Amino acid sequence: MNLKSFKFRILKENSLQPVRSWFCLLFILGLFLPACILPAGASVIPGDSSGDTCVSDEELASSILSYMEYSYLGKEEPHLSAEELSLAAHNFRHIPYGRVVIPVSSEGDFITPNIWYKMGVPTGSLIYEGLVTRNRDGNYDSWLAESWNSSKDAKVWTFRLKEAKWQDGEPVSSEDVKFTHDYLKDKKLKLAFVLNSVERVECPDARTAIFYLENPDPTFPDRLSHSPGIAIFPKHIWENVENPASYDEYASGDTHFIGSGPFRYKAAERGQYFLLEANEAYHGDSPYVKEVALKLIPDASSRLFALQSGEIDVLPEITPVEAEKLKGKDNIKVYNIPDATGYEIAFNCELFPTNDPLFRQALSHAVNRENASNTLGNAEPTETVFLLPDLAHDFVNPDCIRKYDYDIEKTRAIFKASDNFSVDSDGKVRYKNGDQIHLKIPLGGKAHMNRADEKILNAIKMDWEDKLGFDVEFEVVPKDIYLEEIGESPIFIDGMPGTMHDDVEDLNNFYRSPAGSNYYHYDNPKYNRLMEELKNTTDRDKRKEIGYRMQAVLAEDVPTIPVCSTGTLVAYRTDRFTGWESVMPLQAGILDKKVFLNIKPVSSQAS
Amino acid sequence: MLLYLLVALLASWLAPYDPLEISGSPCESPGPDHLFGTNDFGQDLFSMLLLGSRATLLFGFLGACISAGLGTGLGVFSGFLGGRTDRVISGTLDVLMTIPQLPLLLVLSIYLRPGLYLLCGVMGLLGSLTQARIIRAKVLSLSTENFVYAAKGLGLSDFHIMFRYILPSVFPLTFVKFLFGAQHYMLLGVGLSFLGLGDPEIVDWGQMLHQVYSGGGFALGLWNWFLPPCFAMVGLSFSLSLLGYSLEPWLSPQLRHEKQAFFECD
Amino acid sequence: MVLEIGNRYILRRFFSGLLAFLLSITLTFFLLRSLPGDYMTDLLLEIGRYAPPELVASFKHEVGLDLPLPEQYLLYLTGILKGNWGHSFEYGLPVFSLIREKLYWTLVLLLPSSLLSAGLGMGFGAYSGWKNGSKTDAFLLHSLVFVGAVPSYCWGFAGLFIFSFRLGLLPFGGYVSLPGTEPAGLFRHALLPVLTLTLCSVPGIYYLMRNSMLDTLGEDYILAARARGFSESRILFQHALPNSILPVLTMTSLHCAHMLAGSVFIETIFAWPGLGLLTYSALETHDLPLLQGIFLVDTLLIIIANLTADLLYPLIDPRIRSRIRGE
Amino acid sequence: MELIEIKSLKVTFPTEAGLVRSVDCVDLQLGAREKLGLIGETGSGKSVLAHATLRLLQPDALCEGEILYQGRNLLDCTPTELRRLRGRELALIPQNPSRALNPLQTVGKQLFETLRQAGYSKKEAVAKMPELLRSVGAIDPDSWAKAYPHECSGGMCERIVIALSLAFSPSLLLADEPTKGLDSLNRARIITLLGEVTENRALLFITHDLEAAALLCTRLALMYAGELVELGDKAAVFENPLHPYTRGLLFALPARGMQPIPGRSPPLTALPDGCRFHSRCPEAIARCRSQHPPLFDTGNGHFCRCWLYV
Repeated sequence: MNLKSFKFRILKENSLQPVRSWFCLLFILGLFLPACILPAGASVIPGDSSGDTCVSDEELASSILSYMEYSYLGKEEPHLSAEELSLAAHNFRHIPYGRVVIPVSSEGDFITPNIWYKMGVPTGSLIYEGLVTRNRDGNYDSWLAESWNSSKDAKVWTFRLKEAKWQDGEPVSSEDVKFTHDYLKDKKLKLAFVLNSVERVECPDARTAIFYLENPDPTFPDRLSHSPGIAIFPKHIWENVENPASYDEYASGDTHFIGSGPFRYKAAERGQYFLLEANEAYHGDSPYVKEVALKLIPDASSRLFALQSGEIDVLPEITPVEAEKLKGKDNIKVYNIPDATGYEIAFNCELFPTNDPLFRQALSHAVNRENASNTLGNAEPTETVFLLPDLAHDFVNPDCIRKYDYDIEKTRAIFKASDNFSVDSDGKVRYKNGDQIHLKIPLGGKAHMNRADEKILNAIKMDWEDKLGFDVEFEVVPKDIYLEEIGESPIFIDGMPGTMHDDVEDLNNFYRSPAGSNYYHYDNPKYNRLMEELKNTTDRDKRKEIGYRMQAVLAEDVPTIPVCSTGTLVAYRTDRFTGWESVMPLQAGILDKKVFLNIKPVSSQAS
Repeated sequence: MLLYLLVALLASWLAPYDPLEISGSPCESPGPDHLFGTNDFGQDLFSMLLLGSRATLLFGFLGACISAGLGTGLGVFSGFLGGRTDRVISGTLDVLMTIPQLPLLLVLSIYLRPGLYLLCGVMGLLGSLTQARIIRAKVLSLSTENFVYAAKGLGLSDFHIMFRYILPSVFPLTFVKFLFGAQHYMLLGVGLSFLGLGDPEIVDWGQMLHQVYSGGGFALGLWNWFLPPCFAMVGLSFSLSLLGYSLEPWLSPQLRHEKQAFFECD
Repeated sequence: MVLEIGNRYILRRFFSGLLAFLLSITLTFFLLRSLPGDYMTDLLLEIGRYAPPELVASFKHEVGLDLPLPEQYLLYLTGILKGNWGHSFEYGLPVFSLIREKLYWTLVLLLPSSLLSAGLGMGFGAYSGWKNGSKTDAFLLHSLVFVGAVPSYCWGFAGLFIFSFRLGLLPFGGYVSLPGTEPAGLFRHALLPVLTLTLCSVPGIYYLMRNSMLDTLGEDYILAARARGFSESRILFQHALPNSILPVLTMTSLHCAHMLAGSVFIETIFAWPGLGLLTYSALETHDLPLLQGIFLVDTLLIIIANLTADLLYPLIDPRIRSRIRGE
Repeated sequence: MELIEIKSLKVTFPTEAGLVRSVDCVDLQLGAREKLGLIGETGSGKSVLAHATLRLLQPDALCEGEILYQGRNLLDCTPTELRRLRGRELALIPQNPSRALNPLQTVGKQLFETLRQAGYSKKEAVAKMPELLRSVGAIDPDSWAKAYPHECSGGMCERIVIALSLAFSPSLLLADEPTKGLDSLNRARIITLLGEVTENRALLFITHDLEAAALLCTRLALMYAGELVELGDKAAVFENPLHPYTRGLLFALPARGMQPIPGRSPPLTALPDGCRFHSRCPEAIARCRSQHPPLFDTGNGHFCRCWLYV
């Protein structure tokens, strides 16, 4: 019955020609095409009305010169407008001027002192300050602390504070330091583990704070200054906060974000922007820029658009591909902050076949670091050292550098000499019984940005498979079980945590305490003894000497093969602010006090 | 449509490279070696596009299959048997339908760390709820029709009636819903991968878009990287929905009586 | 009016809504807790190798992750009834107030765009159905099928690219500009995301409306009205439109509730700090309590939309009204 | 002069299955106050004829021929002219009365609107409504007016539809199967009602109900597969049916032995050559198969389309 009525069911849709639908499609696309062909109109930099455009010192000098020439010699008119001259004067006389806009990718990146769940105040915070801060020379800069020293056994650390003021006018006192310590521990905040070794803090006077440690700790300033570092909080505000877990600083009225840093809170719109202004009462040199705006742009593409259109002035943490493509654009410059983050091929020294030191040594020669770094685009090859020379400086044992250069022949030679392996005529390495060497390497899923580890492994895999005849297989492992997975894998790639390789103390990574284990399942009694010795040594030269010996042991055992260290690529607009490259922050991207104290507005000749 | 299916089937022969293999240097421009150039990883985009069609199509069609099949089954059962079965099933459907789909999918895709098939299954399951409702309504109206009474009068078993009489009548509707479902799920699947929640090992267009987008290819104007998956997806989705829309009036009962009144065919 | 519909009907609807809500609470709770991988592992990855076990334990205790599952469930349930939806791991703020704040901004987008899309979709759909077979109808149908075939984020990009980047007409996203920059009001900020959302939901409503219109036009009372010599516009506005809007209305209210979920893409692209963006960041950080909260709010909104539709329907359709009364 | 004159009317619909010839060369005249019964089985083109008369067909329907209403060709009228004629002069009582009422408006509202359309002022319309409802047999007009269509029974709906068509006091009433689906009691009432209300009007009564037609009409026209096959006075047709189809219909009546006509009517897209009834005709001759019979005048205004009456 239905079939018959089907026949009569004619509908008008069917009479529509299919051609017309394509016409519609073209029509819609046609609407957008003109807009795509038109030149980008957004090259005008917004915000000039508020006086962002400035001149540099040189320009000021030359303009004054030409003005003098005009006045005294009757020559041509000066080039600069009155406004530009006044801006130049601002720079010259160090009066804060202009606003720099930086994108942040998530709300968490706003400098909120949410000390309960987050890692604490970032060391790069512009509002809050710690006692000391580490610099790239392996030394410390003073921050809130004017000077510091330790007792001979490195158990008592005394900090002498600067004469600083909180941004609400209260003086910074040693009570605040003590309060910060007590507060973190009393409220069992996440950050408390940094201060675990501190027994108590004493304040003999308003500007002296003394930390008493349970064990000697020659690197205590290191602990305080980074990963993640401790910032000092104003006691008079935080002592009223019972439960930091639900303390909402945005809603706290006049006591918004009171710190002691070079910038102070000006305005904020939750989830939109965070605006800071120069703190004129700062105890150090006040910044050249008047305002710093952190703007939330969660989307990577939007960030790039914003940089190109001048909405933002600087874009940190871009990918190498983005850097490559941005280099050609007008008014945009890209630079690399060599970083303490790196990648290594780590071994599990207990599992077969990586429990054989010869195997590890042999593979160390088979890593083409040059190649691997190139695939990343922002990386520098690091030779077989377990501390980064860039950061650890003279703590690096010179004998260990270039010990394992890239040489497949050497690899083959080591394998040939080994009892467990054989090398056939093609140069392929086999187990003694003729089996192929099979390596399964876990990859951390999408956990790692830009899949850098995958790129590195891909570069190395070719050598290992083609030249050595291994069978290398990657296994993508979800982020949350990755840690378990690498515990059971003989070979894995590891991102060297930032600033972990800058001090001999960090060689602790390879130490096996009587109770615990380490990442590499590495256990060398000689090394462990050296480590214990190091922990009880405070003398710098002695520590260096022990460090050398430890590195020598490691170079022999090769629990890991450092491959390369990466940097943070930053793009900035050249027509807005200058001085980005004058300071290379140690970590935390460019959101570093030192960077923002150094940048200056530039003049834009075009305007 | 057919072209897409063909490409998906023949992808492995057509593709010049393994899509995951790094076959060139990063971000090459289109050229004879790499038809659409390479991505930031050095993988061949043309091969990725071809092989990506597989996962994308599979996602759409599998999801739609599950939702259409399950939904039809449930709907027919519930609508035809009536009584308590119906009340239980439709009550459950009502309650389950209020659970928002996309958020649940997002949550699941994070926590199930899913294979393609699992996600398809969940999507299909959720989609089958709506489908079941539509089919049930249709079956309800069908069961009052004379031919069903007649069949009942003949003493045919319920199952026989369901399979021989009801199922063929609802099939056109199911088919149209299947087409729309396929489009919907395809877009959804691509959307999930686009958010970076897909299976990292399986290449699909959503993942390609995700890579372009998070890799900045879009903002930097790398058209060869961005446009092919975009156009492929839009084209497929457009053709699917056109097919669905043009078939719908033919197959669905909704617009029937427009002219029927005049011809009075019984 | 309410009494006229019948209390039993309302009660039953309400009860089924409540049931659905409870179900989704239970579902999410057990699903999320029983699956491998919880927040702690992520946290450990973040802290690296430093965090001592006692800190982890105290953290777990603080969040209540160390209790047995049924107990956690009970705590959670009572908490939700009390308005305590837990604390976000990532933000450290109570989930409830966090969501409430974000919901406001989402609604700022959602309300105008759902009104717009309902209006446009119904308008176009009615016109298209009324002029069935005409060139305008064909044009509308095909254009909107195409619009609907393109995913929302593609339209988002296109809009961002053209209007913000190329033409520089509209701001890049967010709802406020930095103080002191160009005077871009909320309207200019919201324009693009609202338009994009609208663009993506118009085709669905349009197609429903068009079908419904075609259906209605085939009805006898339209013919009868014509036979009585009513003018065309009168037939359209008095007979065809009210009757064809009915079935679309319920679908539209649901559609709008589902737009909420769809705003994940749009809000991420336009940096609009609403629920969608919150969902996205909660997903990225595996923020369990927050995800659950968002999921609950989504469910709640859909239930409310459902209820509204259910209650609205008998108010406008006398047939349903008397059926309910008959029950 | 005749009130309405249909001259060789042809209605065709283009479909994918081919051209549907719903109405094929129909000639009919109807005088003022004349009551004509149009009889035929489902699909014979009766309703199409009625709708064609009011020009209510789909725009893609092709109408040829002439429909003269008081000398004016309706097929040449502009839409505005048509609108003035519809309701006022020519009123339709559609099929399925329950579906011919807007389900969202009360009966009273619809009646009110129609009365307003007929030119009454608001006050007049309100006053006229109960009167009109009473005239179609409502005992309690107020409660009728408050009811929604779905709350009314089939007979009630039918009455309301009749009331709606009477609102204008038209000169011709086209009743499209008003007795369809009613029980015998209601059927009788409706027929009586129709008889009453058309006392001063012409009526085109479309039905497949021979008995109802016999009660109400003075002349009968029989349609088969889009054609008129017999036309004549009631008495003549009933007592002396000429066409085998008419005879078949009469014998199918319960009172006359209930013998069904074998076979089915042909599809309108593929009409057979020759007489369209020949395959089912017990008296078919060779000529019926090949040649299409014209309408023969057998005298006394009795026409028949059959080769038996050459």
